[in-house]
Amino acid sequence: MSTMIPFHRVNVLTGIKSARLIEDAAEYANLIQKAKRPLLVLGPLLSEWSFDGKLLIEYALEIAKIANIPICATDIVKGKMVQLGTKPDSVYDAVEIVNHLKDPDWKGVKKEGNHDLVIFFGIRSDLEEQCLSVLKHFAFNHLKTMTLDKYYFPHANYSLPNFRKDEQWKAFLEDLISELKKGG
Amino acid sequence: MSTMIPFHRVNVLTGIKSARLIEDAAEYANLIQKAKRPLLVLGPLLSEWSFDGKLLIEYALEIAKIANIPICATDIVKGKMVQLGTKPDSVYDAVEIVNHLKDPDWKGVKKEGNHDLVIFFGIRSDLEEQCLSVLKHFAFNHLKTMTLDKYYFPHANYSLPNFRKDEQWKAFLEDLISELKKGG
Amino acid sequence: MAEVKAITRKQEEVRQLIKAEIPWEPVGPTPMPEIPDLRSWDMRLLKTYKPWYAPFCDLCCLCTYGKCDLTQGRRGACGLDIATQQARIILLACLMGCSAHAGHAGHILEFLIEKHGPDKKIDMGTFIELEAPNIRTVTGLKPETLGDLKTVIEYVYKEITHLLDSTHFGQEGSYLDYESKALHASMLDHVGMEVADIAQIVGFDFPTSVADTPMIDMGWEAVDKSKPVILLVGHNPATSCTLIDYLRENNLYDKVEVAGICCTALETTRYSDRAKIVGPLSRQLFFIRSGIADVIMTDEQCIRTDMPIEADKVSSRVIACLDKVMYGLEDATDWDMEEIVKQMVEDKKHFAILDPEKAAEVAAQVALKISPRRKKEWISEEEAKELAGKCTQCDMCERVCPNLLGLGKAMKDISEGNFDEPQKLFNKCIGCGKCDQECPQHIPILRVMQVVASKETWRIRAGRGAIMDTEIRNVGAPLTLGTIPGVLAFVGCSNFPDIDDVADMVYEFAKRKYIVVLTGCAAIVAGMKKFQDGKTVYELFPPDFDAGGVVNVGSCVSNAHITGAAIKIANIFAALPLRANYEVMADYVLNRVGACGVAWGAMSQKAASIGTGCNRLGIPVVLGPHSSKYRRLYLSRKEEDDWRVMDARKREIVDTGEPSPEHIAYVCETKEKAMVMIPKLCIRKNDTPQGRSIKLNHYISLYKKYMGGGLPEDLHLFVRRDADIPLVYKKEVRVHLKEIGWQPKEPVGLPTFIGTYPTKVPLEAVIH
Amino acid sequence: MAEVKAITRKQEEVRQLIKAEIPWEPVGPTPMPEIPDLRSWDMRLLKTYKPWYAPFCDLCCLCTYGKCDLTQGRRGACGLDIATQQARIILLACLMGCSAHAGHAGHILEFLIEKHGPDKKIDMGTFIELEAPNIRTVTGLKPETLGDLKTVIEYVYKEITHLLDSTHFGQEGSYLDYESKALHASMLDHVGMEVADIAQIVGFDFPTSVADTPMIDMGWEAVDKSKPVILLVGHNPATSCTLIDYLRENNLYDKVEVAGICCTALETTRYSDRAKIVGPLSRQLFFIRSGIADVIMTDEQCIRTDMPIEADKVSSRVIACLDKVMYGLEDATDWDMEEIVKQMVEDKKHFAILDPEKAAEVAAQVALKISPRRKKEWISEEEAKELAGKCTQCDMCERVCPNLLGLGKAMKDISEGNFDEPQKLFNKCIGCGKCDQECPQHIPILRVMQVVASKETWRIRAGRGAIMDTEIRNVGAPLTLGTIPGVLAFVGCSNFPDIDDVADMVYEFAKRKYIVVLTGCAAIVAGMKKFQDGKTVYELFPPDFDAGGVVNVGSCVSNAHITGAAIKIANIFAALPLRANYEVMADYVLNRVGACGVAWGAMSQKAASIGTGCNRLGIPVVLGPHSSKYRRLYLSRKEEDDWRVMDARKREIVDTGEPSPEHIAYVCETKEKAMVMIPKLCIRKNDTPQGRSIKLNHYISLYKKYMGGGLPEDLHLFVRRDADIPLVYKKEVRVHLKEIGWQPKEPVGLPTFIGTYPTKVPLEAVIH
Ligand code: SF4
Ligand code: SF4
Ligand code: SF4
Ligand code: SF4
Ligand code: SF4
Ligand code: SF4
Ligand code: SF4
Ligand code: SF4
Repeated sequence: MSTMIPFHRVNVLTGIKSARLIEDAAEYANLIQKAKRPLLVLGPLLSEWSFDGKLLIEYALEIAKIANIPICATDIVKGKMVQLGTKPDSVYDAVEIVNHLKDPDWKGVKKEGNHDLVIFFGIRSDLEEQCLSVLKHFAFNHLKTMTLDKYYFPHANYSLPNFRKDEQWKAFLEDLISELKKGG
Repeated sequence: MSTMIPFHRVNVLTGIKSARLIEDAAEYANLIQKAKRPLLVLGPLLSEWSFDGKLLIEYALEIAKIANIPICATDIVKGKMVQLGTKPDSVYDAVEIVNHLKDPDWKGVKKEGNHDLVIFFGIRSDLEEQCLSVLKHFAFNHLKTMTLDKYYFPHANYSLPNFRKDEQWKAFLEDLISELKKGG
Repeated sequence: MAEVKAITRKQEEVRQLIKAEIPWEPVGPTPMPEIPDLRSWDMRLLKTYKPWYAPFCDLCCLCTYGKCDLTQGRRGACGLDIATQQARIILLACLMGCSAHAGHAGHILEFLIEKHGPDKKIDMGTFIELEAPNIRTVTGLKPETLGDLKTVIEYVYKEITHLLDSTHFGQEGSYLDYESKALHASMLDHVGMEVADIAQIVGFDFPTSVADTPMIDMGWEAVDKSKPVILLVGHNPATSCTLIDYLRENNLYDKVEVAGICCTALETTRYSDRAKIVGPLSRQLFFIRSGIADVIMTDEQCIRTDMPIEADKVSSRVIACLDKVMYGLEDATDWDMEEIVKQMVEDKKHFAILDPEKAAEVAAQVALKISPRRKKEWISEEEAKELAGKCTQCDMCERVCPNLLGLGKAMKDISEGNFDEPQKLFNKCIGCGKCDQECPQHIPILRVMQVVASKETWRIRAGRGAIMDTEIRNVGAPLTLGTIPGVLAFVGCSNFPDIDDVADMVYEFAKRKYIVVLTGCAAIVAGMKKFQDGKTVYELFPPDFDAGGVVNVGSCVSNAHITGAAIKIANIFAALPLRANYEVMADYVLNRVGACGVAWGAMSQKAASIGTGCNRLGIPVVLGPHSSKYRRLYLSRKEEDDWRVMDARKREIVDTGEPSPEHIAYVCETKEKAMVMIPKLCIRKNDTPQGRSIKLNHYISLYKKYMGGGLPEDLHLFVRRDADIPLVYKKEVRVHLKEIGWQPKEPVGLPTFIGTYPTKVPLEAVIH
Repeated sequence: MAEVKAITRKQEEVRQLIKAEIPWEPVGPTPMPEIPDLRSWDMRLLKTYKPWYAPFCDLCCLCTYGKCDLTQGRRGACGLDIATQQARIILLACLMGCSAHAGHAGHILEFLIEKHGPDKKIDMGTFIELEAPNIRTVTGLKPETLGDLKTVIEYVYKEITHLLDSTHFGQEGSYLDYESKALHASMLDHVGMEVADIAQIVGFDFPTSVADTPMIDMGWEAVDKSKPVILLVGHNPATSCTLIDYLRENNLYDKVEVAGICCTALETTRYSDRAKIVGPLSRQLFFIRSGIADVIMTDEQCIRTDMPIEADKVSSRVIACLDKVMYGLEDATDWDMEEIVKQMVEDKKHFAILDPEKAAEVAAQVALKISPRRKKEWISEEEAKELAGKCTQCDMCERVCPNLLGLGKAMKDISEGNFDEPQKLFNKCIGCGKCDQECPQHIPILRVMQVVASKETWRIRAGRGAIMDTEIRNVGAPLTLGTIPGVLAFVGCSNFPDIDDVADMVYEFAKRKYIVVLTGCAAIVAGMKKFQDGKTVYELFPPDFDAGGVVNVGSCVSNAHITGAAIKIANIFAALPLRANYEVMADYVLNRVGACGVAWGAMSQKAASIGTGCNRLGIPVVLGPHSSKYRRLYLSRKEEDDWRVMDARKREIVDTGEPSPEHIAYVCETKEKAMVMIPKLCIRKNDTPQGRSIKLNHYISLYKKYMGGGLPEDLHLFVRRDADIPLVYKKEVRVHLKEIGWQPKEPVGLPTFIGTYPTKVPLEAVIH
């Protein structure tokens, strides 16, 4: 049993249980497809980050579309989505959505029941790690968490490694998309 | 950069820097032989632990003899050594010896200068881990630490893994001894 | 400790302490309350605003049974679970904050009683009769002298001890009770702050009963490097005021520059408008490393703990003036003056000098002597470029940066002479120096950043202390009716995403005619940005506690005047008795006063207790992203939760379904989102249709501005009747409401929690 | 806060508080000392006994800049380094401990003043005139009434606030200053404990001025399960004494069993010798899970934080009697008695009842009603075997056990009906329940262990409170001369390697004619082992404070009587004035009183402050292995350090080269090694040749016994002249000394630190 040091040191795990580190897009795709009611939680950094001009929010929306995952737009993400001509399934801030997710009886954003896999993407890493902590400690019985950000998040159930280069991250996201396409 | 969870959970690392995990006796032997002034710090558990009748203190003494490492007998170890017809090079408790080792100008047990590699063996794991913490934080500039106990010690520089079975540990110690013999 | 007897000795003693016989108001139910006395109010609050815990550590390490793993429902060796451990840490934090202010209050009180005697009258000026709303409300005592304040602070000492007691191994086992204790500690924090600032105003003649206090020069460039410079760092004005007296009396004030960082700067400028404010906490290390300060005088709180080490790097001299922070320095308090000066000048030594007068004289003498020999230059462009050029883009700085900033790009730009981007990054830097420390190339990053650090100077209005009763009378009605959309308090530290954020928010809301009050580092940074005609918000907006006013209340301890203002509204405007009547005041503020705190860079334990103290009084607080590391928020779930209140007029419980205020301790990730949340948190159930439509107008327009059009998802929850809909959005909103099948509901005449939970307070008590 | 003026208002105020005009002794230099006042003593102490830090965490997580990595010389965002952070945590721990006792003292004082009035005289009995050595020494006040004690505790509240203040972000930057503050907090802890226990002795008529207090029955088997059982858990006797009064007044005492765990047990047996002591903290969960208690009354400190949850498992009922610990329970203090009883009996509810009289009556009523219906059986052998059989030897229990114990082997043995080894293991178990919680097979391990748990009962002597002045007069000379080899204080919690350890050590040293005093859980476990004729140490040895006596002083707060006894030796025997004269008392104790504390299972923050308080007074403390997790020790390095002292007779500084005492806060791994270290730490420089030879005799013989023959490596450092060598070892020692070229040195007539560091205390002050 071992744990990886997160890129941003303020997020260093002080505990025993840490995220399973996954580098294989197929494995990620598989976990996502196995989930009954996944949820994609998007943060404002997605409209700041880009790979040669293409904003990461576009990757996020693509993933949501292919895998048919409802979106929770945190912070001001909804605005960006509207610009891009789409609408989120729900609008809650990061701290609000985890507050709902904590509750096993919550109806979920689709009113079909609480989610069993929550995928975080694009929230500033210290806040995202804290939100993952909430779910790790208070939702461990009913859901799993996953991250798509560039770095390792100890409090998640499944996390990417600390990618040294954007290219690696980009490659992973593109693989993930094609894997999901296959799967879908 | 990643870190292993110690067997005894009270010793879980809460930090970033943790011991290099080494399973290869040759590598250990090499590190020991490379050291200019190693020191072997022995604890009272060595006269409680045994592999089919052979006390672990006998392994410790053998290692000291072959690699010609001075011994610091902590707690009541000296008594046991006397029984076994030998004498330690120094007698200090665990907290005392690390208190000396902290000081780069200390003369060492041989009065030849402070030690550059300190090998811990047979101290109860919570106390041993705390003593390793002292050296990790206050002696990192002038010495390295190593453990020979069955489990992983995060605060050491070099540590064995958490051996599931005594046999694995026994095998390692025996390999180490033969490696040291070669080397010597 | 609440034994219940007919009338116990203890109750008698309390009545004596608070001079119960003086009938300025009837003594309410909870004079000098102890842990259990306001617990039922806390439990009611926590029923709607449940603690939200984000454990920052999975373990507990507080006793030698540990470390204990508290994940997945595990309990520690003492039986503790993770939620209770978080609440315990929160209580500890609030106690550290409360004791910091209480210690400050106790010390300054001692200092001023030494000066003026215990019978020195408390006079807050013509327009302030209700001099101590927190003290009166919590304790039931109307303090008339400095000596009375001592009685109050001793009560705080006692409560702190009992509360700290409960954090010991094997004590409290419920997170709710730890929260109740944290709320108690934090309420007491506002009492301690009020004691401190009243004492300072009375004892140092700080401005009071006046709005247009002097304008102060701010920024390092405002400091005349050519003169000897004495830098004051911390929170306690005993030293700084004594220094200024000394300079004045010895005609040295023209020869010596006095500058301050953090709250001591704010305090000092309340004493002398010639003193300069360098900046907030986040500029402390940066400025110290510039070497501009000849002598650094430290007192307490928010001082670099490595001050002597940093000072040595630039051969500044340090004088530690308070026993809280002595840095292991020799205590020269009893030494001969010449000897101290000699050793500081010649041997470059630092000392602890706990006698302010001696410290002041030494500081001046040393500064005058060493200043001519010290060089104080910013880095040259050439040097900066060269140093920046050593960067290998290794990313180590980003790994350790608490604000998650990478310097690599900036170093590249600087080495190529492009300063615009690095300038932007510097605005995000909170000045901790960790990058410097970690850089494998040993690039002195903070020094390099000097080349991009703004050389501007700004104007800030000196802190004015308490809000005037007269002002309260004017705004009471429009506020509670909602025609003034809200009172916003920007407070706390400088651990925020960007140093411009606070100024931008203040500008936005002042323009929208909110009342904006500020304290501490927030008050400082609000003045560090120029808008039209190069004016800061302090120059652009009136200094009045009124619609569109921007009010610098003062330092951290002045936060008591913000909770005080809320209490004044209940007491002066709504004419509800406040004496030992905390529960009624809090219920009124929560349900009827559209106030919201914003602690955008909250970092310290004091900020934790200040915010939690606001929460107990019913004031919601919006926090910046870092504050998720405080581990606890208070959130509701608007769709699920119970929004019933008692309508005190009709004497019946009404299910409003209206989440107002929705949360009382909340974290936003960006200032844009904060600007959408803030107006919502100003909504109250007692808004008139006109008031509500104004509030919704701001909510909707800010939503459209930052959330890319459309209408807020939860808008329907806040529209009671058609009249609530703002004119400009009538059509759009009506259509939307129709779509989702909205039904109108009766507004509540007089909303209150009283009657919805077990309490000794009768319903009559909230009716005026 | 130490302004230096001719005579300040503040000094005047202090003189009033301590009634300086009453001339029972001249007022010394430090009445009611504040942070800086004893700092120079601390710095002197810390020069020889340097803080040794074993960081338990590499990080700091105390503010929202964090977490900060403090390894390898890194500083946090505030400038803090790892050593300073450790010292800060230590200060926090000592403050938690100090406030726990001060809170206890404040509450019990309030309770007793309510009962007896503030003018209730303090009378400690015929043989105790020096009633409050700690209070008199620290504050300068000679307390004559309960009201005087209030003055004292309010001073403690104030200091706690200022000390806690200094732990805030951006405060103290020196680990030495944090240690000085921790020493201050811990000295105050002994003041608070003294206030508490004097109040209890006076207010509850606890035994005083008597040695042979009654013998008490101990062990769960001593509790008559057939009767209704009320279990008291915690530290505060207000509840328990009230309960016993109620039972007596209503003739229920024959019908109801009253038993206690931890210090409340010790307090209760000081009030009624019919009450039973179940055991120490480490047996709390085990006993609760047996279900034997019908009603559990909790007060404060060292109570399972999950008490209501554990109680539910066996349908015991809980009454939380103090506001420190309310478990989120409904506060029924003001409820109608019948209603409470009804809900507790029928709905199995737990309540908080903060009125001791009501709590007592409810407890009795409920216990009487439910006891008949509850079954209270130990597990059967069959069931135990069956459950134990489910063990898969997975080792999970060992991973989580704070005492590093694996249950696998024990489960195997039990399943096979072999109970001897498991019995030994149970003696090592500290009863936390983590194994239970972790076991994948869901084996109720603590329940299974019932089958091997000793069903013996033991006899312990009731706590007797303060040591008598008369006893001090008798032992003063032999102790300071060394002919009584030392005073050993076994104190603190039950987080030790084995429950037999303390009894074994007490037995060894009592036989050797040391004076042995005990408090708290240590006092309890010392009685839980039988030696010859099935007698416990309390039955085998006299109860006198004299050579070979074994004295149960009482609960945790009775620790003040141990430091008090040391002070009494300096004051009564050596005739040194103590009033506001702490530095002189501490210097005397450190250099001339052969006392040593042993906190073998120290776990709590209270234990940290108790021990650190002993250290400031010059009493060394030996700790068990777990205590390395306190993070800090005070160690010297005998070969390297400076062992010069002033010989007050000759008025010259002498280099003794003698490390006595060698360490003042020390961790041993095994009790065997502790028994070698303890006699060494009793050596003092002023031992007479005869005294020294006696002390060395024990040191050598215990060394030979446990270190396998030979002579101690450092023996030569403690032999001044041939006369110091114990007769039995003359030859061997002489040979050895010759070998290593030992040279005789002059003994020091009157050793003192005064004169070796900057202090206001004149050398005359230590000469009697
Ligand atoms: S206080 Fe409780 S949870 Fe924390 S370390 Fe101690 S036993 Fe474990
Ligand atoms: S000084 Fe600024 S850039 Fe450097 S680590 Fe601190 S916050 Fe980040
Ligand atoms: S740590 Fe230094 S070298 Fe590395 S990226 Fe940052 S500034 Fe450049
Ligand atoms: S991170 Fe904080 S709580 Fe966790 S182990 Fe470290 S110091 Fe303790
Ligand atoms: S207190 Fe200092 S070291 Fe601790 S987390 Fe805050 S900044 Fe870092
Ligand atoms: S109950 Fe005993 S055996 Fe079980 S984990 Fe705790 S100490 Fe270890
Ligand atoms: S955890 Fe349970 S099953 Fe595993 S070894 Fe311990 S007792 Fe046996
Ligand atoms: S000795 Fe320790 S464990 Fe026992 S009651 Fe006192 S503080 Fe608690």
